[in-house]
Amino acid sequence: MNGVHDMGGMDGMGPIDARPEAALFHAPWEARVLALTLAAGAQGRWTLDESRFHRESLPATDYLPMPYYGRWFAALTDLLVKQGLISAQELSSGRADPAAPRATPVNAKAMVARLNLGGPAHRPQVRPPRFAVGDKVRARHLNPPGHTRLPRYARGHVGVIARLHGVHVLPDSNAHGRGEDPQPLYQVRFDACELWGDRAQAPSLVHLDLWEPYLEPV
Amino acid sequence: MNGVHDMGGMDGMGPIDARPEAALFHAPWEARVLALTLAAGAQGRWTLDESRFHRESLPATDYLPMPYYGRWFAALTDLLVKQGLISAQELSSGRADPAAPRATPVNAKAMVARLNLGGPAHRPQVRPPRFAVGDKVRARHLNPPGHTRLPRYARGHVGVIARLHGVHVLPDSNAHGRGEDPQPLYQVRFDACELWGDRAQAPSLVHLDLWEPYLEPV
Amino acid sequence: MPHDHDHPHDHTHEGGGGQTLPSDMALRVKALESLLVEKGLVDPAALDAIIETYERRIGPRNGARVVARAWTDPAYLERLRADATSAIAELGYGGRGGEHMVAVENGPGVHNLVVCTLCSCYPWPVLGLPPAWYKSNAYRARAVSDPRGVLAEFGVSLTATTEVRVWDSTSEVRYLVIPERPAGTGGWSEDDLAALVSRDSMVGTALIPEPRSRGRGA
Amino acid sequence: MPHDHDHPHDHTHEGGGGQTLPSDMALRVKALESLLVEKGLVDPAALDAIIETYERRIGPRNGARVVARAWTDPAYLERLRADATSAIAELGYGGRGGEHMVAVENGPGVHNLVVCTLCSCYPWPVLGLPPAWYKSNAYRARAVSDPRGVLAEFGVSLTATTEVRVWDSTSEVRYLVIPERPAGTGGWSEDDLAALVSRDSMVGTALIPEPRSRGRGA
Repeated sequence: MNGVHDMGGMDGMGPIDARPEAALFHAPWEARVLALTLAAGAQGRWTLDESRFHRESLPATDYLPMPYYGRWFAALTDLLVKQGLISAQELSSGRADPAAPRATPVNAKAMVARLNLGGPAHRPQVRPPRFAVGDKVRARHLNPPGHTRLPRYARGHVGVIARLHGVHVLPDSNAHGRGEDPQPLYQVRFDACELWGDRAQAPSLVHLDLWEPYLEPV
Repeated sequence: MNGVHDMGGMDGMGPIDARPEAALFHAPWEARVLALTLAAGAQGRWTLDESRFHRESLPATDYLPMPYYGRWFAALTDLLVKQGLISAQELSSGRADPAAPRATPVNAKAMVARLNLGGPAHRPQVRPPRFAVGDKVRARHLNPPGHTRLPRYARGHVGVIARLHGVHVLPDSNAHGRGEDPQPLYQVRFDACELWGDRAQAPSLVHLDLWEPYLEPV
Repeated sequence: MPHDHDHPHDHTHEGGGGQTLPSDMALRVKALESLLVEKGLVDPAALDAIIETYERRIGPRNGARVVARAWTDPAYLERLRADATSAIAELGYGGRGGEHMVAVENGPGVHNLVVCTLCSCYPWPVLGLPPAWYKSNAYRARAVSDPRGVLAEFGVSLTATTEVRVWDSTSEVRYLVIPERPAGTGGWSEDDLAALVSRDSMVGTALIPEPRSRGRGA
Repeated sequence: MPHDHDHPHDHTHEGGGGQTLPSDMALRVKALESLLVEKGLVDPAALDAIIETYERRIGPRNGARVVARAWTDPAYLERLRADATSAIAELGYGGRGGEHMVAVENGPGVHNLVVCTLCSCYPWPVLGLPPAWYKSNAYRARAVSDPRGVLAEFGVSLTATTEVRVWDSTSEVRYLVIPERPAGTGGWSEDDLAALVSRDSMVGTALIPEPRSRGRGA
């Protein structure tokens, strides 16, 4: 989707507050939102791609000013309701429906083990990749209404394959329950002048990791 | 500039409220902002292009949720201060500095005459236009940090010259006090499939008016 | 989009900006008006005259007269096609926001829709000030990429083969849609026809329904 | 940008959403946590364990150890270049957000900068959770188009001939910057070197200053 979350190259976002922060979280609720998101995610009812899609699907006027963990919280409640883990009624009342079944939570030890293990996104190669290191490619002018990891600022531009990362789960499919559809993932190097024209700061390169369906030969 | 004002093709902007409105203005202050903008503009201290640039330069988090005439008001105060017509001190106190010179306002009759007259943007042709009706052109991948009227959604795409509008003031120059730099202005027709790919709703065409420096031959 | 309910968010970006309620806007605008009047930059009578102009004198009745004339006078239609600015001026309409007019005609299998994705350009002399929906983020975002979806929200459904022509008002050229003359209006006077022509039909977000048969004067 | 002061605006889009203050967020999050615990979806001890993990166990000290090892052990550096995920796992780091690691090396005339324009992807196992600036709209927007401007806001100025290599984290691959080993550290222990390596230097928004000479143990 062409959302405001796709911020690369946007103007009007203001200066960066580069001052060192005092703490990892600005308020205790932020830490709880992080933990709730990871712990509820451990129920396995949605993928990381789906979770990202729900964050970026927040209304643009809400998304932009929202604090980071505010976006997480909003997307988490959406996912919980959408997946039927809680009902809208339970969300508004704050009380569990006595008639609803109880789930089994992931305990602390298992949760930490999951964090330590992670969830790799690479998959076995089933066919040879279409492009090789050094090939020139153009990022396609895609405009999918759903989730994608091809930023707008790269679309239509020509870069060079710098590295093959192997075969990875395709977010565009996985975010929408259409399966993992693993695809070769490439590191693509773009010259800043190609991306930004007169505004580019040479010498400067921008690298993106792009899946094969995002690319066409030049 | 790549601002949130450049909304064509953006997702996440919500549904359209297509209900008929009761009134032209939602509150009396909106009408006053319209009038103040036109009346202060009649002092001739900024161009329409400069005014538009100031509106789109509002911080993105402010711009998006702001009501329409709120944007006008914010840009107007910026322009008044920037051009030295009022001081920041006067703005915050609400009182004119007694030592500052007084201007001469445009009166009601002259103001209405100006509205009736308008301010045409066409200029004499000094050289033949580069493109002719029927030519294929590509909208350039420009990313100027300043004002432009080439939307992001058209950049890099191929269209056809549908009409020559004559020679018009170039906003990219005029918005920044760099003169009018008149350039041929073309109506360019794009197929929706070219702009939006799989998402396009054929049969559908999108037309934009684009100045010659925005275009390159295909 | 997975979203349609409200989300909590924290407008910390407002910083010390304080109140932003509509009542506060009224006070801020009043304060600026007082200041600009005191400094001789605007004449209160000119402000009133501007508002009077767009509340009473200039509005969609002007455009409706253009449409009705085009429907009834083939020579006028030809002049409108050749040079809409001059043809519209014949009826006494022109000036700010209408210096460069182009008329686009609906017909069998062709529907036109006007938008300004970058701000809210609109043909003031023939339609007056734009309605709220025309200025909304949602309309600006979606009219170019999802015109049929937008039209559906206005209750307009087109046949699948109808070509939708979208006009993005990126220059000072303004577009006026000439809707199709409804059946059953043969022999109607220009005044009666003009009364049928709605504002939205001249932007492209409405069709003109066939009038219910009713007793009419000769 | 002509803007740096506050602007009035009207968050009417909040509709009936009510309060959005941080104190309200705390209550909303607490309510959701209670509900999820009651429904058996999350275990409170697991929430505490997650927070404990990222507040105490996983943070930039991990990455600093990787950097110090790379500086002192050429064979390790080779393994890091060939397969950063495995080389980092040798030191015991890995898991969520670090399943696919790539190390990018600063050197004479080369500076690397990492960003995630689409959300806030960050190499958790080696750097912990991202700082607020990394997640900010401004950093995400500008790091790809204005890296030198961004670096300047962090107090980093590069020579004009230094090539800036920006890495946009669009996939599950995460990038770790290996900063240049400062002069004057010959013979330092891995522990002492690791203590020099700041979090920001491993994202690319800081350089490691040459240590002031000081008495050191053999």
